[in-house]
Amino acid sequence: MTDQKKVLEIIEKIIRKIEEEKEYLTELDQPIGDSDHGINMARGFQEVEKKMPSLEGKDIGSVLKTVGMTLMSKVGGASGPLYGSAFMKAGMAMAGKTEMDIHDFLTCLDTAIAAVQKLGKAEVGEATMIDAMVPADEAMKKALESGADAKAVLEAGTKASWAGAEHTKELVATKGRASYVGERGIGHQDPGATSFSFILEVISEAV
Amino acid sequence: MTDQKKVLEIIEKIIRKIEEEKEYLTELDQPIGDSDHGINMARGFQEVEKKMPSLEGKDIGSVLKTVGMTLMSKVGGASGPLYGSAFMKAGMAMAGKTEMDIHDFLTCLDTAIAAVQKLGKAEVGEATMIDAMVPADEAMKKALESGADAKAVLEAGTKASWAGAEHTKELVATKGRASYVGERGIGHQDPGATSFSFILEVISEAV
Amino acid sequence: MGMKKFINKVEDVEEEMTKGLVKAYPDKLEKLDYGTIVCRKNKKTDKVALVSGGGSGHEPAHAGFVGEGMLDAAVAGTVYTSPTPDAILEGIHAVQTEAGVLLVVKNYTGDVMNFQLAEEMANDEGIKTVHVVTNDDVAVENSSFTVGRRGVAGTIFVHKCAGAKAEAGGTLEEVQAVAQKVIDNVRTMGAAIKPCTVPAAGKPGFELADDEMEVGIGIHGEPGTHREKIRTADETADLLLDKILADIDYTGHEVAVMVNGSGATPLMELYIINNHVQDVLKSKGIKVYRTLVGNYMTSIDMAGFSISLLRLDDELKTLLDAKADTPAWKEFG
Amino acid sequence: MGMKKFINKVEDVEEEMTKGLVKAYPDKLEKLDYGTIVCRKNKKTDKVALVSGGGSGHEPAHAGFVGEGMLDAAVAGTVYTSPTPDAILEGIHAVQTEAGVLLVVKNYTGDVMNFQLAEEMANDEGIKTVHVVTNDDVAVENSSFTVGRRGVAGTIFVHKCAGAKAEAGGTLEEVQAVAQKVIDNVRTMGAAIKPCTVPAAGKPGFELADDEMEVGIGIHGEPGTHREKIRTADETADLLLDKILADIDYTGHEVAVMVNGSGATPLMELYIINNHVQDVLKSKGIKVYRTLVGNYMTSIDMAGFSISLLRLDDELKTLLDAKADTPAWKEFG
Ligand SMILES: Nc1ncnc2c1ncn2[C@@H]1O[C@H](COP(=O)(O)OP(=O)(O)O)[C@@H](O)[C@H]1O
Ligand SMILES: Nc1ncnc2c1ncn2[C@@H]1O[C@H](COP(=O)(O)OP(=O)(O)O)[C@@H](O)[C@H]1O
Ligand SMILES: [Mg+2]
Ligand SMILES: [Mg+2]
Ligand SMILES: [Mg+2]
Ligand SMILES: [Mg+2]
Repeated sequence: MTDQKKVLEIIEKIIRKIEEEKEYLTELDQPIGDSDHGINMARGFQEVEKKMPSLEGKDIGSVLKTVGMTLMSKVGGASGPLYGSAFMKAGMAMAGKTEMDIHDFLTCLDTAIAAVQKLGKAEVGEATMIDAMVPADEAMKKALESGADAKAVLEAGTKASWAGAEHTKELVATKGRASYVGERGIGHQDPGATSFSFILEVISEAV
Repeated sequence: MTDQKKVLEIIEKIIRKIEEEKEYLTELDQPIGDSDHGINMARGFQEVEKKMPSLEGKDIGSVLKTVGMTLMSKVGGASGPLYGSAFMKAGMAMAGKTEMDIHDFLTCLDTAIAAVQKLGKAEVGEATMIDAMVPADEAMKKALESGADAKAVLEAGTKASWAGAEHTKELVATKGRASYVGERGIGHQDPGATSFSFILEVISEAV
Repeated sequence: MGMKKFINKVEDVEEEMTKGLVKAYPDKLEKLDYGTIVCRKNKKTDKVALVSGGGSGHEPAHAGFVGEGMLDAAVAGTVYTSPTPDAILEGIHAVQTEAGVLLVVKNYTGDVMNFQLAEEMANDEGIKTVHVVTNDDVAVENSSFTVGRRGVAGTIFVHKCAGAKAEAGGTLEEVQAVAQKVIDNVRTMGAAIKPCTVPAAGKPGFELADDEMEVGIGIHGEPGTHREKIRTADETADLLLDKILADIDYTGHEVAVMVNGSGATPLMELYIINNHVQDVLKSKGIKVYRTLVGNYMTSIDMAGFSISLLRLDDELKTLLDAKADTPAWKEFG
Repeated sequence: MGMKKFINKVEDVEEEMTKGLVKAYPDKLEKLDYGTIVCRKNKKTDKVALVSGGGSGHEPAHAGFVGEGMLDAAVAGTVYTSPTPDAILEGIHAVQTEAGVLLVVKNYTGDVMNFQLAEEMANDEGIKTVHVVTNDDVAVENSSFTVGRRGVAGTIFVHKCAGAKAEAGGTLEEVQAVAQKVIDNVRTMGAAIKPCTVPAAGKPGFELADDEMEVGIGIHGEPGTHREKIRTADETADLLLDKILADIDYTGHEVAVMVNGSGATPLMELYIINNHVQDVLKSKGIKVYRTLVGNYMTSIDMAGFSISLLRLDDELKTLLDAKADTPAWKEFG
């Protein structure tokens, strides 16, 4: 599916995507949060950008771990430790690898979800990034079972991720800062579920 | 010209005039001062209003002294002690009187000007109430010499007072708060010269 | 309206303000090179160390409470964003002692997770580290299905009392217990009439009509529980006090009162609010032991205020009265 | 935008805020029934009494500086309006001693005249009363043809040093001399980016475009010396510092610095400004002995700041360091 070089290319694209969507993600965080999700994510990925030269030729596991540690130490807030540990744990699962296939990708996603849930304790339906991650994971597994190829699997996952993000509009958040606004959060899409969907979309388009 | 009852009537009219012009006087104080001249004057004359019942039947000197002491203890700022001592000193000059003629009125005004200048040290041309008071005083004396009656004298005074107030627009203030804005004060009419002109106008119309 | 602030570059706000604070008190405070971390100089090495922090934008919190009798280190993130685990660990490293380290964390998902990760790392290194989570904001329902109440201005009372206990030589368990006692006994609620502007965002976090106020506001410009027509100072204070007094029973207790400004609220208004708060408490037979009026836990340039009431016992009274020498804790009265 | 404030009735602002202040510190302060006058409780009867005041709207000034080592009484007028002679006299009556009374007056026509009338009345009654007039604002040209410079934030240093001298038993002449020494050695200048709203006026005292600032601003929302495009914090601080440093020679002297907020300026910005002020002074070889950053002399809810520099000698250093126990003077550093 993708080798180490391709992984670096994809990360470059994610960096650019987050930069492009910085304002939009921040705006999503306004009615239900503290208007900083895009700013936080962009700050983290700008730092990842600086690390890129040092990642040339490193194995995929190391690359993902570095991304995770960078996000962990630069993003802060709720999304920092969540995305940070998601990438870090995925990197550990990919230790030493220089190539990854769609099965490896699903391992990464499973590991990331476990990491996010270990720290954040959110289940599906609490209006967090988990509401994009878990449906994406399920849709991809289903697509894989039905014999789809990597590209199709990723597309199915992206579609489910966006649907999940979209669905957060109907939910009353019970985790994260959005939980404070209660019913007033209805109608607003979760920023974290949105940023995850953008990331998955970039991956899906790049493969 | 006027008896004790008439004096009380005129004071009632001054109270109402100041109330009516409160906003205008405050606005004049905005570009060159601290936006409070109308508020200050109205606060003082509202208190005078409360004292009115107790002034029934008192001699003119006592009436003016009470007005002065009330302004002195209620207005504050620059205009408080100035108008306060002006009325107080005028009251002392009218001690025991139950009637006053135009000569008495001019004595009052002379005394008031002296009181304002003793405290405030302003000369003509410094863009203060003095620039209305002194021209009014001079015009009235001139009119009186030329044989005009009380009404005509007061009208001449009022006209000169307004002209003096108007003229403050061309001056750079060197006394009071307006002096801080220097050249920027040009084009703006002095609030104190304006409030004095209103008072004189009320008297002139009532006699 | 666009953003009007006395700042230089938006990216430098946190660094420059931390330096500006430390330069005002060079003998007593120091800034670590690693991020926006302020530590007490000449710290006692035999007492429990207190470390707190959170996003920037709450000045004087938390760095303004670093000093004798309060915090040993304050770790600030970027504006309204929890600091990262590595920065918190750096703060722990700078002030840790044999007696242990207490982390005072405000209850926000981000803060809790980042401090938790730092605590795990510190313990892994053999630094005895524990934490408490403050959650005094009664605007938010406290339910086991949600993340619970937010930590707001009442946190300052935790710094003060736990700090005094540590300064007096309390063990880590004792200091943590005092902190928890304050948390259990302090309640806060706030309202705002003008939003705040995060420098990096460049525009206000929410919009309010000329006649509206946001009730139950948080300290990050996040929306409150609801919006309503602006009321008088007394009525607004009543609204908040009612919720606070309904949450725990204050009758028969002495209390400490904090009337806290959000950053752009003039003292004039805070005093007017305090005037009414004191009258209401008196009328309810609640005796006030000590009152604080001022900017303690702000939201940059928001115009708003919060009221905190801390239920006291003899221990907390003594700890509240103990000497504290920090930029922002003012002892008077 | 209309007026948005946490107040009750506009007419009650001064009375309620004075009560609110005193109720926060009931053991140390009292309010006289006659107007908005705050006096120190348990005052020393054998020392020179210090009385200051002016219009309201500068909170914490002046009532926040009443207490041990600073003022004995603060007499406040309505917002931005000098108190009247009878009120000032009442304040003098409440705290006068055999040692005499020093009036600390800010240089505004209104204040000067009202305090002068009160001083005359006090002296007529046999109360030994003298005054000093503060005039630290270098924005205003000091010429014998004008009313001279305005008294602004530097006044707080007069309260502090003269207050300490009085507390230490100085005679009336000595206390007045110290006050005058501070006046001769302190200079201030300010700038603002958002105007203030006098409650009774209901709308801002001036308008500023989104990209404008008012330089040389006074403390009553009165216009400054000029208006210009908003600059960075550092550039704005330079602008003010240049004028201050050009006015008297600070080289070779140690100084006290005050970075004073106008009421709605967040501490974040004041710290950023201080960061630069300290750097500039260092680069010029001017040693900073003590720094104050915060709201000392405000203009209700104006967003602005001023910088004050006080040239020190050994006597002033000692007096600055002496204990002061008041709501708003914070000793730290
Ligand atoms: N407990 C949690 N579990 C999973 N995701 C969470 C949790 N809490 C918050 N989030 C995610 O984090 C996002 C907010 O991130 P961000 O705005 O960067 O942090 P903060 O809320 O600290 O300002 C939310 O939109 C949500 O998707
Ligand atoms: N030294 C002075 N002599 C005469 N009149 C003065 C003097 N200083 C100020 N005034 C008058 O006082 C007016 C301002 O009054 P007011 O606004 O009520 O007081 P303040 O300036 O204290 O706010 C000015 O418009 C001016 O006419
Ligand atoms: Mg956020
Ligand atoms: Mg005025
Ligand atoms: Mg945040
Ligand atoms: Mg005035």
